[in-house]
Amino acid sequence: MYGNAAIGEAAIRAGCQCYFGYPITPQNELTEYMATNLSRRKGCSFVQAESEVSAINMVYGASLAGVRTMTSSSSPGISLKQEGISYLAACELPAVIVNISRGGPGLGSISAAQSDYFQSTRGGGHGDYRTIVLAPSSVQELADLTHRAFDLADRYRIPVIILGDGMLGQMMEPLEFKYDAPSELPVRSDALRGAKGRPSRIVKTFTSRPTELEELNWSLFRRYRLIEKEETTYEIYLVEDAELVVVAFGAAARIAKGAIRNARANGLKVGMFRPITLWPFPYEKISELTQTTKHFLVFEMNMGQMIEDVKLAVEGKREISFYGRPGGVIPTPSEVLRVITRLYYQKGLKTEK
Amino acid sequence: MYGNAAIGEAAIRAGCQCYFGYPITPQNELTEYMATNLSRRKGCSFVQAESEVSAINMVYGASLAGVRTMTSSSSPGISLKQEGISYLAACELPAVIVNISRGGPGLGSISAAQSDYFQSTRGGGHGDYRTIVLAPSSVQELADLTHRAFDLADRYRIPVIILGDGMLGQMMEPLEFKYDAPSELPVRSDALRGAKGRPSRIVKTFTSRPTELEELNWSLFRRYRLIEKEETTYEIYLVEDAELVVVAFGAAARIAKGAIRNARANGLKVGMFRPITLWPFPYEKISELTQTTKHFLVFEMNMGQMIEDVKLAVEGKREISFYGRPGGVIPTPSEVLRVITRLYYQKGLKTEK
Amino acid sequence: MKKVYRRPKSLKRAAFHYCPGCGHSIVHRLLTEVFDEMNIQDKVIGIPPPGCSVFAYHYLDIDMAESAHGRGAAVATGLKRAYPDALVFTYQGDGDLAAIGTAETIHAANRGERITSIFINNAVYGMTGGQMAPTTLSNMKTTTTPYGRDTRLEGYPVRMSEMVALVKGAVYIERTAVNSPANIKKTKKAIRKAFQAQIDDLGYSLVEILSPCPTNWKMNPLESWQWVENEMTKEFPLGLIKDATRTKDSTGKRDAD
Amino acid sequence: MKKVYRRPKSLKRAAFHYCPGCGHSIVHRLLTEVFDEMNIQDKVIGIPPPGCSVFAYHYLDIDMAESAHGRGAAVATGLKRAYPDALVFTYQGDGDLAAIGTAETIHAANRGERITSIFINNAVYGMTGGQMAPTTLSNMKTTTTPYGRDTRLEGYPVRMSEMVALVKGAVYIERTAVNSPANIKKTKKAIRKAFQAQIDDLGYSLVEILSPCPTNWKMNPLESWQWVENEMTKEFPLGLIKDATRTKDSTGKRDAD
Amino acid sequence: MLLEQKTVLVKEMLIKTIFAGFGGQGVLSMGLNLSQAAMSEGKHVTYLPSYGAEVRGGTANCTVAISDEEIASPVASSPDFVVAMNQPSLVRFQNQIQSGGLLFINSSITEPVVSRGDIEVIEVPASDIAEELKSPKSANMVMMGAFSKKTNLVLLSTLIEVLKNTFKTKKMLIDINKKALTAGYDLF
Amino acid sequence: MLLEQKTVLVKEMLIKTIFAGFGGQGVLSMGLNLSQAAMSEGKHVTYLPSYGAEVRGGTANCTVAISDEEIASPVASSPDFVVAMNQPSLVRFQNQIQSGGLLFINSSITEPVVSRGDIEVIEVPASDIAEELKSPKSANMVMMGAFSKKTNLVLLSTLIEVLKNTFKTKKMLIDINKKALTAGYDLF
Amino acid sequence: MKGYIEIDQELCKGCHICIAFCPKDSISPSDKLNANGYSPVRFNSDGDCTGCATCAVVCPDVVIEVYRG
Amino acid sequence: MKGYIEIDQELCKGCHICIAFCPKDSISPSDKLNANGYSPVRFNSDGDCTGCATCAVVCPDVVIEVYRG
Ligand SMILES: Cc1ncc(C[n+]2csc(CCOP(=O)(O)OP(=O)(O)O)c2C)c(N)n1
Ligand SMILES: Cc1ncc(C[n+]2csc(CCOP(=O)(O)OP(=O)(O)O)c2C)c(N)n1
Ligand code: SF4
Ligand code: SF4
Ligand code: SF4
Ligand code: SF4
Ligand code: SF4
Ligand code: SF4
Ligand SMILES: [Mg+2]
Ligand SMILES: [Mg+2]
Repeated sequence: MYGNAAIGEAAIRAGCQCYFGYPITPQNELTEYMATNLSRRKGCSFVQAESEVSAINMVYGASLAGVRTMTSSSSPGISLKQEGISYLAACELPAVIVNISRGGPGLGSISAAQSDYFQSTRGGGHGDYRTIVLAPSSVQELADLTHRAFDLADRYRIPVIILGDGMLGQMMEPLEFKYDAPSELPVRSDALRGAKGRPSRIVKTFTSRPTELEELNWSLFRRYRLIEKEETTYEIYLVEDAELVVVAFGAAARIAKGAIRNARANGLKVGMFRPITLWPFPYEKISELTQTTKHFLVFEMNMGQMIEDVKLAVEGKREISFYGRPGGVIPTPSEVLRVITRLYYQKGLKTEK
Repeated sequence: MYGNAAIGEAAIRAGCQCYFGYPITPQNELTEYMATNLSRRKGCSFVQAESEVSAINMVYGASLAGVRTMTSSSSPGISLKQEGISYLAACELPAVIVNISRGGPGLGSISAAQSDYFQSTRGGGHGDYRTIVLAPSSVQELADLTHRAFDLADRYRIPVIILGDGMLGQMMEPLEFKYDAPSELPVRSDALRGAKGRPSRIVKTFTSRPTELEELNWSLFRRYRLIEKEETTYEIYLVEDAELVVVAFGAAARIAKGAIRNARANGLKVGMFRPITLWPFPYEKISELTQTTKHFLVFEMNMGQMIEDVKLAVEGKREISFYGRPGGVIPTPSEVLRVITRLYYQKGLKTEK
Repeated sequence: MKKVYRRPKSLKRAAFHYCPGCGHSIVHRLLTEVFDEMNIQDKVIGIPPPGCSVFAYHYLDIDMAESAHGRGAAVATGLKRAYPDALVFTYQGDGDLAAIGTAETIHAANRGERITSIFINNAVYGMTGGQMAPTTLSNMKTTTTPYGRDTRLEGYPVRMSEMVALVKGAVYIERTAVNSPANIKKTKKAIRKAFQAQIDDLGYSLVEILSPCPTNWKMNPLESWQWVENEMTKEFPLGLIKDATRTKDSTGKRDAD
Repeated sequence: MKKVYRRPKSLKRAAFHYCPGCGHSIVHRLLTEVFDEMNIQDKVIGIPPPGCSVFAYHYLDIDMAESAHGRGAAVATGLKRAYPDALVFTYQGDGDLAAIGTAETIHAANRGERITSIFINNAVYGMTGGQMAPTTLSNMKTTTTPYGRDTRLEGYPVRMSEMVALVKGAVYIERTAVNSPANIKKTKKAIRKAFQAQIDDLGYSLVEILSPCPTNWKMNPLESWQWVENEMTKEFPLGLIKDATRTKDSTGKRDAD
Repeated sequence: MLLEQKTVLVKEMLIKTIFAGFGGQGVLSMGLNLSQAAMSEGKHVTYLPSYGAEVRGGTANCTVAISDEEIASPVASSPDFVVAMNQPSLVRFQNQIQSGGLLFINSSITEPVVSRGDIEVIEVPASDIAEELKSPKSANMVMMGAFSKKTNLVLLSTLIEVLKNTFKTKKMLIDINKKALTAGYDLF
Repeated sequence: MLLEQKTVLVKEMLIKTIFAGFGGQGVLSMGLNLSQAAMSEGKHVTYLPSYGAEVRGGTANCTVAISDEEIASPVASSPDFVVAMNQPSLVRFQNQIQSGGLLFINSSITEPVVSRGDIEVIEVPASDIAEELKSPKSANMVMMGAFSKKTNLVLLSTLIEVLKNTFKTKKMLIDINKKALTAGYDLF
Repeated sequence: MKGYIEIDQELCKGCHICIAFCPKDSISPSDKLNANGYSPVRFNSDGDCTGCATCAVVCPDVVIEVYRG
Repeated sequence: MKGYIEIDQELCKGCHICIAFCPKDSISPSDKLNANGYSPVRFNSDGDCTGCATCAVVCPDVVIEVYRG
């Protein structure tokens, strides 16, 4: 199954009831999967919106009604959704937003890139808010993290972004779904469904009293602290004895892994650290690694964005190098291996005896 | 003159020929100033667009034609402009974008806040790009930096963001303009104005060859490095002997200054560091300060955004504390003084003998 | 003596924040009268806009959620699709519905979303201080047309209702005003019909209401009510613009025109 | 013998990337023929969209700049306001102009921007692989309407030109097709008239062109040309939709309708 | 303790005033007048009006800060002086005034029910006096006259100069407002 | 030097193939068939089609990676095998092939002008044979047969199993494609 | 007197719309101010109010209740 | 022969639109492939082409030049 379809099927199995999307390459297969498979499900709804702006606001509407809902797009379309995402975050409305990102800036290229890291993790929209950001690196994980995204969104009443890329969205890999579609679609208890038998409800942020808005911000951030504590996720690979740790996420991480396997075969003690949640970012674990690792290589398919988070974690305790290819160029494992090897010897790191 | 009007007048004196805007509080006086004073100038144009999305794309169009052009908005409207800003950056088109920001996220409050720091400095749009971000802290500086913004935009063919806030936009202060309006409006030589007497020109980023887009990214970043080298600007205030340095920008910085004056009167050795360019951020100077300063207090009218840049600069060498009020709450100098005083004694810093 | 007029049940006991003579609060009252009469207070969900009516939820005693500027029709679409049993309406200003929300409105109407839009046309951006709206009359002065709207540069008053009437999913569109007892009564009737079209599952309904904004028009309340009559209705003629509720059966299979 | 047909001068010598039988390249050719005949090649600036025609600048030998999806009319507005001596046109697909660009198009038209829009209606999103467009016919299968466009859920084919014709700033609107020699010639005439309206400083002009997309319609080229005739023109009748170029003088003072 | 004193010392150089009233009472003009007068006397000045939704309720206010030094914040959470032209303003702002501050009340239309003893309340029948001067609109200038006398923040003559500038072309308005200013000034 | 050798060693477990041709030639099906066959033989597999604007030109390609271990990248910048069903594909991909790799050419419509000596070129008159089988559309399966024989990547029988699954309901198609596969297999 | 009305003096905004539309001149302006700074109108009990409710229909602030009978 | 046409064999995409619209049956399909994988059409010089240019008007790829005289 294609990565894009895997997300769609996983969403349906997670009880996603409403999907709103707008075509854009390289995520069209997801929109099309939902058109084919969600539109005819009982109680479910698929709408091709007139724009990405519309789609995110439809998601907002469906989330108001308490159902699991989702939209997907690619980089330029995600930019258009920023205002809507800020509203979702502000109104504490769960939603899943998939970014199968591509080369930028501008219209860019439709090839895979990771240049939307800042946009996803720092909030491309206005105001102090955060969204959970999940970065899968295989088709299996696209499916698994989609399921997790819906759970997290509901548990913390927060928008969750799945940051994939054109390579993951377009490729096919063996895949197993771990859940069946629920027989009954979930509805949140705080839904707006008419004030029957209860006082009327209001969902809003606007206020003429800044202190009220400040309180909202504080309450959001208390929840964010909780999420940081509970939900930070990462993968480590051969880091125990590693002199050099490559930090990479998503597609770049699987490429790096290939390079590392070869580096190990060559006797280089290289490991990998892969953040699975880009927010909350696993600062602590990286900070821990500074005790055993001599050098870090951050490898991204962009000009260097996650590297700031790595720097924040490392706090100057170890040197950090960067290797990046932006614009939709997909580096090869052997290219990364060359980088690792050169760096390894430059920095005089110890090889396997 | 109101802060908002000061920006408008400065823009006109900088030779701004086209303004495109859409109403939103607290920046309406700027739009209205341009309606009144630009619309009737010879060769100039004022358009109230049908939305912020439209306005930024009109700016893109006017910049194609080689003229000095500008748009303004406030937080939610700036979110809507993110796609357009990414296109401007990608196509290397100069433009000035004013954000008189307000409390967020969501519809938020119309009071002054600084919660759009990440959005401005990390690129709320898609792709690897940067915009110069200028943060004025007085009405005089609103005018001065507006002028500088147009110059920088043209010199580096880059969009420049002026990040103000509702307090600066709404307040009135003595003000002097340092330039007269030019008698002839400037036109860039690379303008699209019809292929008369030269080969036809294309402005675009889209490509099916990622390496082409990669090259664009590299060339942008070479320019960004140059900007970092040449244009980083900041203000320091009583830092020479300071045990504690408050780092603040924009409106927060002037509030902090008031507090610091009082703190000094009380014998506390407190200074202030104010980045004027938020991007490029003055990492180096702060890094230098770590040699003399014991402790940093980052003070922002948000939940903590610039603090990441301060951390990146300090690299764990000194402790950093944070004080922030989000949502449009405007802290008072005496409140900040209390924070400074408490912190000062907590950290056991030395007072004036 | 018998009480023959009292506050509607669905209207909360709060003082309106609107300016004296403003039409918004009249429309609020009419909405709640309709809710009471149709007994739908507990089924209705309202989407107020950024705009002078942003605080509508302080007055209407029903479920409500704020929307981003111009996106009411998209938010209502999502809500209605997720929960079709609700009666969903947007409340939108002319800046909201006819400028930034043009695309959302036209396409929700075209899809025949079973929602209702209450569209307050006061010829200006009220909330933000009186800027030009798409519906601002020719030569009218506003803060962004300080010399009067110059149609050569700033365009013409947009007749959004007529435009929306062209799409087939829109089944009921009427333009009314709240500047006289008779017009107010007609407005109420139109609101009722619009909700009925939604209840009957026919498609999109829209009531455009010409509404005085004395503050930004710089008139006293009565002058502003008269100005609606004497100036606005010339550009925006009152009356039924489209009614396909009878030719369209509830399966929606038959076309609306 | 005399050469009676040769490649237009303004058309670059590049191989089109379009599918066999596609209408885009015909329109490109017609544009360049008009540029040559009107001798405006060095005054024209074109704004191509994201869409199959994103690479139009590889073919038209004029100044061109890409625009964000749907924002052609806004970009053209900015460009024309900044440099009124240019002749500015947007080239837009039906997804671009009639979905995401609805608001930009209507409001640029309403302001009477002196620009021209060439609107390629091929009833699908071509570039992205054949999804439903606002203009997709009822019951038509696309990749996002795999069971056929269900008008009850997905709305009706939108007649954008008729809608734009309602605003006064639009002075010339015609719908043509590029599926036969006669229609192709009419299309060229319409394009010429549209640019003439701009040269005469009258207002906004729009030519909607029904254009075959054999690939996404899953037909061979000839079938697709016939389908334009037999199916599309039923929903989108060809002909002049609005011509206010004669009633409007160039000061723009007189109203267009 | 020492700390507190020093703080107050420094603060004395900075005076913040809030003017508040109904939309039509010209409270923003009062603030503007004071600002311009202070500026022309060579002071640092900031002026900050209320804006946006706040305006909708029919009330308005503005804050003027005057100092010999750079002004940190144009906002006054505890103003030195408050001028309340109507009842709601009185209610809203009286508790914010700094201890030892002055509260000016338009006593013609406001009941001076003030609940604290650490401020001085100055009753100015501004509307009545303006009425007497046959110029009900200049109640604000009557108040400004009284304000200038009691606070000594700026000279009456400077205020009059500013007026002349503001109404450059409208001689009649200058005269009537000057009269109002003087009437207020001479009250005390 | 040692380093290089080791690298090659590890890489041998990973085989990447690019299938390329005109839109109508069924190159994506070839890739899908191979992928499914390899999967059912218990291998790690990734399949990556070309997409988007690339498709517009009338050509298509896809990449299949097969390995005993996790696959790092589904992209092949230097594939082990290339199957070129037409001339433009041959031109585009022949220089990318890994030294020692195999290049399959649909020799019925392609001129095997190959400019390097470090790869093996296998000419398969796939279109002609398919024509002979009266099924011009199954040239791709003829090629797959030859590919499976020459590369030994997957068993012919597995490919046939996959076919059966793909065309579950269309018995006729199974037969004809099976015939084509076998004809290609038996060529060498 | 066939009817009478009650006007909430605190919430009336003194817009005088009711005065303009009352067919019986039964409502008059006042110049006292309420806490919100508006001059609420008052009912003329000596007029001939018919309880027609026109005033309530037009009152933007819904501050009039009408009695008839 | 009143006219003739030249067809760029490398750029023709074999869409056969010209064949459908030529009033004189002067264009025929072919089955040779060009480098882009399309089968370009060819001119029947033995037909009675009038040089009417209809084929050029409809050709989507602008690969026909027409001669008459
Ligand atoms: C994205 C965005 N842009 C602008 C605004 C500012 N804004 C708030 S309301 C409004 C328009 C008000 O006019 P209208 O819709 O006509 O409503 P009215 O106040 O006249 O009832 C605007 C532009 C906003 N909140 N969000
Ligand atoms: C903001 C944004 N959303 C979506 C896209 C993806 N996209 C590119 S072209 C296109 C539409 C193509 O359809 P149309 O406008 O009808 O042109 P056609 O290809 O049919 O000529 C879309 C949705 C994009 N580039 N940018
Ligand atoms: S500004 Fe106009 S629309 Fe807004 S409340 Fe006042 S009168 Fe009503
Ligand atoms: S997909 Fe359709 S519109 Fe696009 S080039 Fe092919 S035929 Fe033309
Ligand atoms: S009920 Fe009728 S008559 Fe009585 S006060 Fe009201 S409008 Fe006048
Ligand atoms: S209409 Fe209502 S608010 Fe206005 S004056 Fe009459 S009672 Fe008061
Ligand atoms: S010129 Fe006319 S007759 Fe000759 S080939 Fe072309 S269409 Fe046929
Ligand atoms: S119409 Fe043109 S491209 Fe098509 S077959 Fe004829 S010559 Fe070739
Ligand atoms: Mg309005
Ligand atoms: Mg299309």
